[in-house]
Amino acid sequence: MTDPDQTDTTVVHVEARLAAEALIVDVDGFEGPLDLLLTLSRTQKVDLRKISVLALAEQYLGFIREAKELRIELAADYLVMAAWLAFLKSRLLLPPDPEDDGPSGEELAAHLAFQLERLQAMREAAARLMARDQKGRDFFVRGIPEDVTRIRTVRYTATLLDLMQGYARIRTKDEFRPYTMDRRDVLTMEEALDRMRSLIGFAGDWADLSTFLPEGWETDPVRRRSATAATFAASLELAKAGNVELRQGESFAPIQIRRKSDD
Amino acid sequence: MTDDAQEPESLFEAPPEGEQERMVEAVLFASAQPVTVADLNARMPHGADAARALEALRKRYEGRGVHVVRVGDAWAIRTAPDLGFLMQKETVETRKLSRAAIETLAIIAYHQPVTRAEIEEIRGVSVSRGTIDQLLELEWIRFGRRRMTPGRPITFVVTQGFLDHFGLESARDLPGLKELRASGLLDSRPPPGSDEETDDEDQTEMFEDASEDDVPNPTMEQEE
Amino acid sequence: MTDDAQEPESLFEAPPEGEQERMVEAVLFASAQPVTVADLNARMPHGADAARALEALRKRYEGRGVHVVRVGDAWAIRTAPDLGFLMQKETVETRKLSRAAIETLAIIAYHQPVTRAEIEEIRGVSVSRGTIDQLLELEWIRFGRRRMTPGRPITFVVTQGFLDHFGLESARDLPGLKELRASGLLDSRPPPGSDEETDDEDQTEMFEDASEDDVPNPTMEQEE
Repeated sequence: MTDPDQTDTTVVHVEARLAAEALIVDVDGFEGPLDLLLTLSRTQKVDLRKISVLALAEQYLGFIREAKELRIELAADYLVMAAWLAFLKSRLLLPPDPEDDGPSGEELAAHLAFQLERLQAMREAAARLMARDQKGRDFFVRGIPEDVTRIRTVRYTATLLDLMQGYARIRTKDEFRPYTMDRRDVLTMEEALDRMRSLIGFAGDWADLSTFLPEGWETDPVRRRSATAATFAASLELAKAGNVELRQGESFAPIQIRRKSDD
Repeated sequence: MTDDAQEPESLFEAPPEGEQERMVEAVLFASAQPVTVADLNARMPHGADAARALEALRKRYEGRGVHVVRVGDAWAIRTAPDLGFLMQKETVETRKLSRAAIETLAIIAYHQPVTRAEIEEIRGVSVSRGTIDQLLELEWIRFGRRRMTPGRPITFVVTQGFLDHFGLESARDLPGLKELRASGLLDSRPPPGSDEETDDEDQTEMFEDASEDDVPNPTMEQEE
Repeated sequence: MTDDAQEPESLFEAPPEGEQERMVEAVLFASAQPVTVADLNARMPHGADAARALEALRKRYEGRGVHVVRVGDAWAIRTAPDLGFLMQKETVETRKLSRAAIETLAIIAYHQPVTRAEIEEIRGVSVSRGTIDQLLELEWIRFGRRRMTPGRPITFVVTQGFLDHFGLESARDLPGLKELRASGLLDSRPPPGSDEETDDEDQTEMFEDASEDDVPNPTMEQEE
């Protein structure tokens, strides 16, 4: 874009200075360099399509210069844009370098103009959007919505796997019980022996082995089983030692026990 | 409505009747509460007659999908009662059974017929009424015979519905502990000597039964 | 709708058209949210044609205090905008959107599906997380598909809630859309020269930023 408005440059420059002075106070009010460029471009008072990018670059660079003179801290992106516009300016002013295969100054300028035009268009679109009738402000929804009652049926389900894992959980819980706890229902032979030794003195006559079971162990089947075995083993031990005699009338008949007579 | 002929054309001229009806319609529609006639008049432009507009609106909605109805001394738009069925939506939600329910069900399946006290003994915790009720409601368990022991407690057994749901021919198809172990469902090794030890004669019986059927269980394979 | 003439009078006979219109009327009145045609058909008796009933209903409410409006693929009843002045009581004070949020919303609406980097490219500044969050929270925008470009950035699109709020039938009805399109301002036009040079460094960075954001967010994946 070799500038056709070259003659206006000085005028533009003055306007840009004025604009820059007005704008400088509020540099933070801009949403970045593109926003600033768009605002500056308005001083050209032309359709954005016909904007002089060269003039705009001048305006922007002027603005940055002013800001620096006033020692205003500029964000890095403003300075990056300034550097880029200075580059663009040189591209636009110098004859194209045949060695350089990068984009031409005109192409870069056209793209910047497009960006500005697009940003402007989006701002106008946003304004038009917000000017539309809005829900809750201009038109309204049902004030007493009759909510759809959901008749919710909950269907419970479980798989065979759940079932088996559940069962496994219960069973393994037992298996993991500390060993000492298992002994609650176990009568050891030592315990039975101690008990037999203290009781045998009174058993002068034949008595059923079952009567020697500790109290409370004869009703519960598990305890009865354990106590019977232990008492039987203890009585065998005592018989071996020659303290008692054992007899059984026939197979599966009750085993009987009595103290061996001293004679 | 006072119609002051003397009054010159002014800002206070009442809107045409059709317009008043539109206004009442919009206000009734958008209000979160039923609206009284007084309130309508207060909201509408000066000179409007809400009562009359309301009457016209009410007529207009006769036989429609929604009606203008009186609620106390206020008015509202409501769905026609005969269309209430459209306001219901049936949804079926599938939820997993709770752990307590699964365990209880498993015990019933493996030990049936089993009393509540026995279930509690096996689980080591008490079984809530709700858990049993839920399983009964699902029709996965039912009451069995009373046990011929003191107190004559009722027993529970699994139902045909249970077998159908779990794809079992009979409760005997349930894999035993050995199989559970073999299939990796039980990764614990039992302490030596405690193998399949049970607390109860019924259980032992039931349990041995189950593990005797140790033909590979196809259902179980599928489930994995 | 298939109308099987052979089929004898059955339970599935569609209700008369007037009745269908009443049904649609009742359902639309009952709901504060737009209702899709599919949802209407699902709720109405078998054989009903909600789309046709809707068209009749829409005509019936032309010029009334409430209107039948289309919102994307759904329908709703809304008060006529010219009667908004009656509704001060119902007005909800909406949070005032920032200029950045309004512009971002417009860019998403007109350029959708659009990535965050593209929004930033158009606005010339980076878009703060809060701006996007605010629009997401209002349910005016949602995540669209990922763009099939390096970094697979997520895109944003506007929602049905957006259409509903601004009284738009579809995103095609955005004001001035045709003109903008005709003038090429909605084209994605990459900066001249290839992407690796000059001012593109910023962009590349933005892209990387955006894709970093994307990775840990599982919601985005679900949205696809």
